[in-house]
Amino acid sequence: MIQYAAIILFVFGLYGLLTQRNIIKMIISLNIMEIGLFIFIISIGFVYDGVAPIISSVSETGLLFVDPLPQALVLTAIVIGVGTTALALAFAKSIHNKYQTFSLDEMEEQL
Amino acid sequence: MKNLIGLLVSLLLGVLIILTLASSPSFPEFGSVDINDRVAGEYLDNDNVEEVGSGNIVTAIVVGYRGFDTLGEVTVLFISALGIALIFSDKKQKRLDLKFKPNFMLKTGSRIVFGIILITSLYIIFHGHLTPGGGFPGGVMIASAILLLYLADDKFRSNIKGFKVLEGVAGSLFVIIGLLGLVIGTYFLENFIPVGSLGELLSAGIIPIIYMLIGLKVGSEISGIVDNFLTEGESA
Amino acid sequence: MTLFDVITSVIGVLLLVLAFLAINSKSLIKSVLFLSSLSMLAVVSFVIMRAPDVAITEAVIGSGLVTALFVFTLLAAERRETK
Amino acid sequence: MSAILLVAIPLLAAFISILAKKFAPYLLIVVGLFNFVILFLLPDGFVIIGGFEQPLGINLLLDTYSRIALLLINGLIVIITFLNLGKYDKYASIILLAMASLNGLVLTNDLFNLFVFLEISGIAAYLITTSNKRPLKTFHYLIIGAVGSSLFLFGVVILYSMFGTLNMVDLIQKIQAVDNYDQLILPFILMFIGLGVETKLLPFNSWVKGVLGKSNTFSGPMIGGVYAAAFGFVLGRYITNVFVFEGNLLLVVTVLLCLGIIIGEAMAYSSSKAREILLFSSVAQASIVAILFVNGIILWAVYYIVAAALSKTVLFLVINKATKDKGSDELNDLQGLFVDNKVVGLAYTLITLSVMGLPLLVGFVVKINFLTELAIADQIWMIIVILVASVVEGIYFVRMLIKLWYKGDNEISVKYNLSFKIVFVVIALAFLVFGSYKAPLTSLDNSIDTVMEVVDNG
Repeated sequence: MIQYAAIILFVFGLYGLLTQRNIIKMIISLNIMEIGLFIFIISIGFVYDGVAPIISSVSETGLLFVDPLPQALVLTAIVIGVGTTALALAFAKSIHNKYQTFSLDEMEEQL
Repeated sequence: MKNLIGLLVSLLLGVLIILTLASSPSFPEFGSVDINDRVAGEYLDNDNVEEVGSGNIVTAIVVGYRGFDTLGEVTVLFISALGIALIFSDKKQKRLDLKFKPNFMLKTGSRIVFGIILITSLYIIFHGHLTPGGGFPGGVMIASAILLLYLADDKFRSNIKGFKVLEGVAGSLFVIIGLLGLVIGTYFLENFIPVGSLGELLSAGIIPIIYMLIGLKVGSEISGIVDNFLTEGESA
Repeated sequence: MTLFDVITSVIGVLLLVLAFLAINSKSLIKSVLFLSSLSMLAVVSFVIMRAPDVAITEAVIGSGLVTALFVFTLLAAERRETK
Repeated sequence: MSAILLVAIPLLAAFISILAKKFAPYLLIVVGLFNFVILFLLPDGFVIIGGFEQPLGINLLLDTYSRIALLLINGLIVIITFLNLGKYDKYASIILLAMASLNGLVLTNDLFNLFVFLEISGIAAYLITTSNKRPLKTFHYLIIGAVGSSLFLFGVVILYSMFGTLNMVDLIQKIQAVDNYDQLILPFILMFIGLGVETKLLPFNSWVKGVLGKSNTFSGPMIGGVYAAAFGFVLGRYITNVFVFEGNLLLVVTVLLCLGIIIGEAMAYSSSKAREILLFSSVAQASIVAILFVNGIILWAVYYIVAAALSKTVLFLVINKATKDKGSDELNDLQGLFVDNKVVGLAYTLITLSVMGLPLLVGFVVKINFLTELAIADQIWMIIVILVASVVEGIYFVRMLIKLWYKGDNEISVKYNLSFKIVFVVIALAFLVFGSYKAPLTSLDNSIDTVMEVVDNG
């Protein structure tokens, strides 16, 4: 069920991105899209009554584990998402310096 | 009108995704995944775990098997911090005078909490290969500790020059360790330090060293980004 | 319906509600707060799906750093508008 | 001495360059030349990273296909940096990272690693476009780029959930073994969209007008020339090896690409701004490249990308320099640009004629060969579309040339310094020489992309 919620979240973020006319709202939609994608990636690797992939001693390696690879991918993707979001916010700040507003419609009037 | 098109496009994509995934034979049901027919099965295999020597398999993947991804990821943060500094670079920076003034509670509270956050972040970084966490959350925790100092005192400016140097040195050391792997061993980023026994602090060869460098680098980068966001040009 | 399925479906519904509120709320500060709680819910779902590493990273970055950056951008913008 | 140095050395130089800001541009040129030189010494084949075998760890694949791409990318970056020395020095660290990520993009044999390099080169591109001083247009480019790479990651993850591997060669072997083709449509579409954003394919290139339309002598050649070539090579490798287009998916993709050509040429025809004409013609060229790869014409698509990258770099350099001095890129304001810039004008004309595909120039050789290959694959519709596009292209390029050569009453004084002239003349001569001396071009064949070879005997 959470897998479908994640896909709907991803699509919802895309919808928000296509329709919102406010820069900050667009960045928020981008973040929602990425959160949905990350939950979907983790749900791909989930195994019922599996255990987190942490092995404290060699004897434990016989257990049923969750898939560790999607977790490594999401770990990388989260940090990349932060990089893009921080840059987008920096652009939003410099756009606000220039146009004194975040809404695209008001900016077009000023052009 | 634009909202309608946006709604249609995203609805269409959503329906396409859900229908295809629901009807495709090789897309596994939620939770019923057989790890062994995936590459991940190898990572959890006994002798592979011992060969890499890191208790936390995810760390073994992030820094060991797919260390090149992590090098790329550290570059993403590096270029974002560089870009943000570039965007705000033309004016001499002074602290943004925000409306809210830090009151007494915030000042004293943050001094106490600052030490705790730092210690936990160092713990997370150094135990990255044993317990969950690692260089990235640890680094961001260091940055949030410094963020707390920014909030507690509105005249506080951290030592930006020092962070730039730390960032450059940590990044270069990461690549140099990779090149050492190429020179000493035969592959880039190869683990040329003996791995030691699983579960000990000083095990898993270069993995804790790389995670420590990543922690320092991420911490200094994000503090730089925070400083850029909390200052503004002199003339503004 | 095991306890696990109940919890995941509750979280799934909550995720969608928060996302809807985050996009359609009028004031920017409110939608930033909804985004922060959305990423907090993501942390909970990561913990449930046995991904502790990702949960710690998302908690520190998602609800910690990203929310702080959004708030700083809005504060800087608000301050400049009132001047 | 392994291909990993092409990525590791620029990264190391970038980290060092922030410590010594003054030396960054010279460090960049030295690293670029170093990359260019070792490319002649590196052996073909796989480069394993971290010491873990094929599907476990990440590896890079160097073959003739990626070697041509790397020579083009590193060479062009050095030329563009050399020509812009002094003016855009603060971007040197960013260019080093762009060089590292574009080299990694072309070399990597791992899908998630490609996503990471897609992001790095994307962020480097957004920062390069900040030199246009248009924050809103750059923000638009950033949003579309971020959406594109998220969709690409979505496709990669679906493929991982189905086949359990992130390695390209391993994945192709598993895709060949699958019988139910319909389930592969979704990941292929998502990844095609993800790559299509940066390669300026039709529905996702709304950012091109804003970014290249206001570009300067630094961002124009970088985005229009180097980035377009790098992503063209990456898209080509994935279309010929990984994606399997059949049935109605192939129809949809072909119609989309043909529309891209027609609309690109039509917009270029109707525009009166020099930069817009160039950017719309490069949009059309990107769709032509994609069509060639979809039909498996690898060799001539590679030459088409190389010719397009070199010509776009020169054209953007000439027009953007003139626009900066004159202040506007309207054709009427740039009238008579070549009257007192005879050498630059001659080189510009030769290259434009080659882009149009006139005989005695390399453009003609490439166009004739890929049209015959299309005829062999009896793609009549595509031949008609490309011929119509060439005619439209001919009209607006000739109209542009006439304006640039005929002064009328417009007074314009644009000076190109010596290094600009040398680069333009050398490239124009190369276009002329390879137009008639065809032997080196025809000595290679479609086997330059060895991924399929490795898959068959791997």
